[in-house]
Amino acid sequence: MERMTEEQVKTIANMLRKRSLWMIHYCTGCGAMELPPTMTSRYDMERFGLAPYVTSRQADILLITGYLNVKTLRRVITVYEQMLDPKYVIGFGSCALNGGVYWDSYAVIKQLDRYIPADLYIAGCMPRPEAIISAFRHLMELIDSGKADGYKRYKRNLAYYKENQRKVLG
Amino acid sequence: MNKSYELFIGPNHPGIPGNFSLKIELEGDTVVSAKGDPGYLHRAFEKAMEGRYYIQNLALIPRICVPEPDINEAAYAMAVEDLMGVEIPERAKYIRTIVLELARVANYTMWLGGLAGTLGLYTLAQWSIGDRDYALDLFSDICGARVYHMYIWPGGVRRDLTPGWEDSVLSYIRYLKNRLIDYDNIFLKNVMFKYRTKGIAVVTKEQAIEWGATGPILKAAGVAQDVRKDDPYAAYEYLDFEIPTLTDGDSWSRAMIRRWELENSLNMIEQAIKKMPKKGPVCAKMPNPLKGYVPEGETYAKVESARGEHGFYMVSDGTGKPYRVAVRGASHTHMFTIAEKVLVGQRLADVSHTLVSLDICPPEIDR
Amino acid sequence: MMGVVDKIKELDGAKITIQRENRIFVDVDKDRVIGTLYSLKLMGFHQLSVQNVVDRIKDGKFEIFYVLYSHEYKINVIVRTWVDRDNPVIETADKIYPSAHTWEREISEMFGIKVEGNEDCGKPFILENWKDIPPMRKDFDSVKYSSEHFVFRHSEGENE
Amino acid sequence: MVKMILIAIGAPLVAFAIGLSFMMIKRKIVARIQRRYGPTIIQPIYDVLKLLVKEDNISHGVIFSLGPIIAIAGSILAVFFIPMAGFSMLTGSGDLIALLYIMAIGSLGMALGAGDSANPNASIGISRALTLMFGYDLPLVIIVISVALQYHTTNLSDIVAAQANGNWTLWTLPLSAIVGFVVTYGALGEHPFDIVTAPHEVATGPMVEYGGKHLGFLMISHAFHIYIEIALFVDLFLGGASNILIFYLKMFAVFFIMIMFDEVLPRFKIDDAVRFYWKWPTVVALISLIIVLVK
Amino acid sequence: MNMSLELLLATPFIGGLLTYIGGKVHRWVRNIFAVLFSLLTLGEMSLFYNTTFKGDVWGSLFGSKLILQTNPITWLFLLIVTSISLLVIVFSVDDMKHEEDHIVLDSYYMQLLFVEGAMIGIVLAGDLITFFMFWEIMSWTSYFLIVHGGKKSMDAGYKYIIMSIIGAYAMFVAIAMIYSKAHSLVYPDVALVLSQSSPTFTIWIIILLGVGFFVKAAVMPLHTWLPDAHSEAPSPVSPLLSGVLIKMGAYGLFIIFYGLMSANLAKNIMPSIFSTPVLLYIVQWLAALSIVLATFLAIMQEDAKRLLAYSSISQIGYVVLGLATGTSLGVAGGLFHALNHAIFKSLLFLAVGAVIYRTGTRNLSDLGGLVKKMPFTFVALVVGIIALAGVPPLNGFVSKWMIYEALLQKKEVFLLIMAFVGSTGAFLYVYRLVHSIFLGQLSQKHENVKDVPILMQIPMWVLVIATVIYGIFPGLAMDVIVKGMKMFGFAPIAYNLYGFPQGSTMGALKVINIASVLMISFVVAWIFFLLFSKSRKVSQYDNYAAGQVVTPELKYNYSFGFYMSFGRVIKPIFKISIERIYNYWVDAAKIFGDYYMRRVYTGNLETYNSYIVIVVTIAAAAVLLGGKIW
Repeated sequence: MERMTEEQVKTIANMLRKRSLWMIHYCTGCGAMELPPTMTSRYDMERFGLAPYVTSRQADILLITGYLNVKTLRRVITVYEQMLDPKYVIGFGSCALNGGVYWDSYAVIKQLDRYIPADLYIAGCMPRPEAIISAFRHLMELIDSGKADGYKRYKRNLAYYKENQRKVLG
Repeated sequence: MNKSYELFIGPNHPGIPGNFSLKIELEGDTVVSAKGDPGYLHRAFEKAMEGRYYIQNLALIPRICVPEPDINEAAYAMAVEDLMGVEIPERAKYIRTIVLELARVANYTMWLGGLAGTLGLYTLAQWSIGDRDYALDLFSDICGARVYHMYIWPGGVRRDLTPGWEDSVLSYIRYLKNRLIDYDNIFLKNVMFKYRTKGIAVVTKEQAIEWGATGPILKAAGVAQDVRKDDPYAAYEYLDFEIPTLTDGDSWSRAMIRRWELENSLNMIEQAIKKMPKKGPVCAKMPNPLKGYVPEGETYAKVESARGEHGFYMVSDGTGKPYRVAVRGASHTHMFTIAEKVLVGQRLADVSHTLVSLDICPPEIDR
Repeated sequence: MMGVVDKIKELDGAKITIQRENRIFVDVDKDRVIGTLYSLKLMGFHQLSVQNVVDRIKDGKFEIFYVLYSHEYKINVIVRTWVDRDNPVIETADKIYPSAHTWEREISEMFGIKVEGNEDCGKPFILENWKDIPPMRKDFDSVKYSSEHFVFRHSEGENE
Repeated sequence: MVKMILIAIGAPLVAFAIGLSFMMIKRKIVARIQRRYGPTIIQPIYDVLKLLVKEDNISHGVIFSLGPIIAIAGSILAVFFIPMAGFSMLTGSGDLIALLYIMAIGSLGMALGAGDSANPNASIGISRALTLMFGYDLPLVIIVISVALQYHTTNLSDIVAAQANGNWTLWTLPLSAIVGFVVTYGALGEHPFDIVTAPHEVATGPMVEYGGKHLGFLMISHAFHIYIEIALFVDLFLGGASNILIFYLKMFAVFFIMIMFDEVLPRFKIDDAVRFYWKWPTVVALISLIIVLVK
Repeated sequence: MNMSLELLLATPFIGGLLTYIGGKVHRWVRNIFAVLFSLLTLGEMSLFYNTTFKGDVWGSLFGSKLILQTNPITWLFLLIVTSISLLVIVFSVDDMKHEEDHIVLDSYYMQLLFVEGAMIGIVLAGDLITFFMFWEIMSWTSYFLIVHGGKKSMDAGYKYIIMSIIGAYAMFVAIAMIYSKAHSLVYPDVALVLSQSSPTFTIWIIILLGVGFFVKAAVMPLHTWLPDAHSEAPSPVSPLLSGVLIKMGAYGLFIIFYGLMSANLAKNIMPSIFSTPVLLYIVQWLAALSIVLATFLAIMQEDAKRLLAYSSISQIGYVVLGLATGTSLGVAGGLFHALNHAIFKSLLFLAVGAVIYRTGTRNLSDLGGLVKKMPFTFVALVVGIIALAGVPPLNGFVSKWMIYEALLQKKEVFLLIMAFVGSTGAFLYVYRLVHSIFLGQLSQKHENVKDVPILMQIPMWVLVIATVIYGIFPGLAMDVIVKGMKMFGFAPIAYNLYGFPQGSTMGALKVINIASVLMISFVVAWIFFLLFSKSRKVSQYDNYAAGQVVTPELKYNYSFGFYMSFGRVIKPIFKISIERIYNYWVDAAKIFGDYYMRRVYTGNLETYNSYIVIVVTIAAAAVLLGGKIW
């Protein structure tokens, strides 16, 4: 009985979470260019309860909008660790996925999920607003089914992530 | 006595236009020193370009400046054409002009939204960025991409315009001109807007020249300098346009300059569409990009971006890859030489507004 | 307009190449570059568009160029000078062109060129915690560095 | 007695519901002004509940956590002192003058909490909030005095009763009502007085370190705050109401007109805001006060 | 009964001397003596609760009888004097421990007790000579107390004593004028003379006496000595100065307004505005200006004690404003505010003193984040500032509310607006105080700060409890005040233990309801808060810094120029600084005075003490034997 209620609470919580996703106002790369259109009148992502919020404490989603420079990675990790559970990470574009056109650059990291756990990637360079919104919808489904557990993975495999981060950041 | 304290504006801060960090030291609410901290968007373009063929670099260069990528393509193409001695066809010149001006329109509408946002008027931000989106639709009609077009390339443009595109452009211009009246009413004619921007972040004529300002900052200070007039490229020499100037050099003047330029650009597109040869090649005959070598030499190609002079200094050693490409973004000077000095003595409330008013574009700085 | 070109031609120890009607290359010795820049500024070349470096590794030299522009004459003058790769030291131009200050910070970081008189050079600017040789030098292999420091994604599958 | 307890429990809940409904409506209307579709109407409820069920919450200390709690407690307290559609729990225990101070309890508690977050952004935000409060308090006090003198009482219930039969203060003291309307903007932190939380300047100011349930509490207290400010305006100038529906409609009318203006105005700078309040609203309020005195 | 008034007056003086002598034996003897005697004074004082006693002749001078008297109003002031003195002395025991020189300390305690005795004398005085004599003793002993604070305090003390002397001369002239007419200085005789003399004479007397009291009460424009003196004095002395000493000015004003000059008299000899005699109306305006301008100045201060000092000017403005209204409610409000201000201002000065004791600085921008290190002091300070800001349910609110209601009834709206502005302005500076000291980032050098020792905490706790009790049960104080005011011919006001029913006021007040509802809603909100998942405590360096990392080296604390933007708004008001003009005068006086005064004031404390003792002894002898000599 008790277990059941706990389960139910979780379901309700997830239902609420997916309906109100606040993303942090951090443009890590050029993918952020397609966020203003997504936010504003034409695509209006507020329809889905998504809104930009300023500080790391207030937000639920961290958008890695495009490539991640080593110098930025340090800040992204700080921001990610300051965010409150449950928190989700979306990798934007091919650069976050595998380095993209910057495959040979000395400054850009190649795989986001070695450093912080990504719940979702959006393909393309750069992803169109439609793709971004569809990714958000997908994330909502993941949250609903409890599969968006990047923050749990981060806690579980903290040593792995820290090791990778240390290697790059020195 | 600890008089001052430090505050970070950015990278994770709405007051910074992009991924950039500004460390300001304040006393009370007055800035006593400002230090920009770039590098958050450093992707080593200049290094990467040395390792790729000229044609491959086309995929990289639009990403140097995200809000207005086309200027990079144009400057790069012009540099390569200059080294190879290629003259591009008439129709390509006009198409380039239209695309560049459309990109400028897209940039200015976005900028207007940004400025309104820093002053707390989110309604205009919503409107103007929404209207900008229709310009991106036009781009996607001709090249399939909204933001990174890779449409202008050495020798001309990549492919001809889609049929009926001119009409869509013209109807967009009509639409936007109507909307501009609304923008003016809500924002630029707003008493509060004047209140917030008059006398803020003043760059006088002497300072602007001494510090090497370009673009709207220089025009707002009273120097009529514009690469499109002084060193015409594409089809600008055939078009009739004025360079607006004001003398105050404050934030209000810069906003007004940009507002006029926005209207100028719309008029120029109309003119260009009218004057453009209806038929003809859009690309000069170019050698096979993988085999064709660019002759040895160096050149400096510059275009007028929304922020000022945007230049490519290109050195070729006669092989298929550029030996060295140095990019000159207007924001580089505007940020470190102008903004850091202008911000001193400003109020905290004006910091982000000053940055947007000077139109700092971080990717251009970091490259 | 010709007047200013003539004046440029009279600059001491300068090799003048007129590439186009409004683009002039001025090649000078390392010692003369500040003087040349100063004379050019007096002539009306107020704007330093870009200052950067080309690594002429075959000659063992760094080529430092300053792209200047005059609002009055609408002419670009590109001043070039060369320093040894082994001991790259230049003198700062930020007293003449304030915007040179930041360009010099950048080139000193990216090429390891020492700029005398610019106290900010040597402080981290764009890069952070950089331990390798300056990255924009020709002998720095970006691909090698990146494959050593970063892990590429090879095929599908998570890394955990 | 039972009725008393019911009112005691019900009044804050109704106030919260009204405030929340305004938050909902506001987002929708603002979206429409901005040519957007806007969020679902109950979006603020999702937001608050989501914040409350966050798994992880951070605190910088006891005072940090107490801030939102005091904010809510102070708001609930103020609710009891404002006659709500005929019910007025405690208007006999504190009058209009006391209410002005009671309304400050929540803000001051919140200020203490935000100060404890050890963030200069929060400190600047509070410095601005208090300065703004000082700014709008001057005209507010003047209009409160003129209303009190008009009806020879500082008891809000009596003031509401005196306005029965459509004899609203709005008609008798139109100048004061206008000033009251302008003051409500500042008190609610609507544009152009959203200086306190200005994201582009101080990164949401006092709320900068608040997240999770703390932020949820702050949103709840904001709902109360909307109710308090507008209900006070309605009671002072629009004659209160005898039933809750009319009361709500009156409040809604005031709120609706407010949003219509606020979305087309950029933000003031803080000292300009104070100068503004000490210039025109004060002068107009003084004129109105002198009219009352002479009458 | 007769003896006990004199005993009450003598106890602190005797205690002072014994303390001084005890100091020669051991420091603990001295400390215990000091505490014991002030406790004894408090005990004796409490016997007079609800007692009225007129005319106890204890000597005579120049043919005028010297009289001690008591009534509920004097009891109120006695309560302020004796209780705060006791708490200050208890606080001093630990706070002044760092002082190495035991002579300094011995004389310090003696002076404290002497000041207490002098103030008791002022309050008990039934004639102007007694009043003036103790007034002078108070001025001089408090001057010596101020100069304990070190080099800077010498200048502050100079300013203080020069202005005091000016005030005293004015007073002396007035007393001489009265004496020349009446040949008796007992209050009823004086009142009789005033009512029979020409209006010009009466007004002159009032003005001259008023200047003396205005200086002491620091009403603008005679306030300039206060910020320096109160901030430079040693931290335990500041509460005595700010909480108690300036109340003597208020008491003096009360005596001349309502003791020497009946309400009818004032109305007869001068025109009235808003049914207030014009002189009182001017006093009201001066008080209101004090409130507003001092509030503005307090907002701009960077020094904790200076901030509190300016706030004292502003708060004493409320007292004077209330006293000068002339209505029962207003005067009662003024008197009550005098009590409340004594309580919360002493509390604030003690709390700030505790912070100074631990950190060694009172510069607001050097402090910050101490809430984690000094929680008790924090609570004390917060209670103090809430009371000061006049937020219910603490005591400052009730008395301010009474003053507002009184002004509203009289339709003195402009004064009311100014009083309100001062009170909202108080939010600004009190928040600045608590924020800069206790909130924000903890500086690294204060890593090891602890809370103050228990002996310093006890006085604060006592005051905290008093603040709450007088806030929730204003009736306790009103019992005394209303009864006392009846003797001065005021109509009684309706009140009960918890506040005021509607009737004599324009609105009703029942503080207990506010307090209990606030408490209940707080508990409800807290329980609701606890329902959700627990919070995890993070360090102050784990903080939003736009993505950057906060390090201890980073100056990440906003404190200096907290209201700089507001300062820009009010700047035009302060273009003409009153203080600058005064400073010029004081400097001139100093140059003149230095030459002569250095001969007398050697800078040696022993010498000073002997002066005080000699003066007090001569005065006492003169008075006791006076009748026989003259």
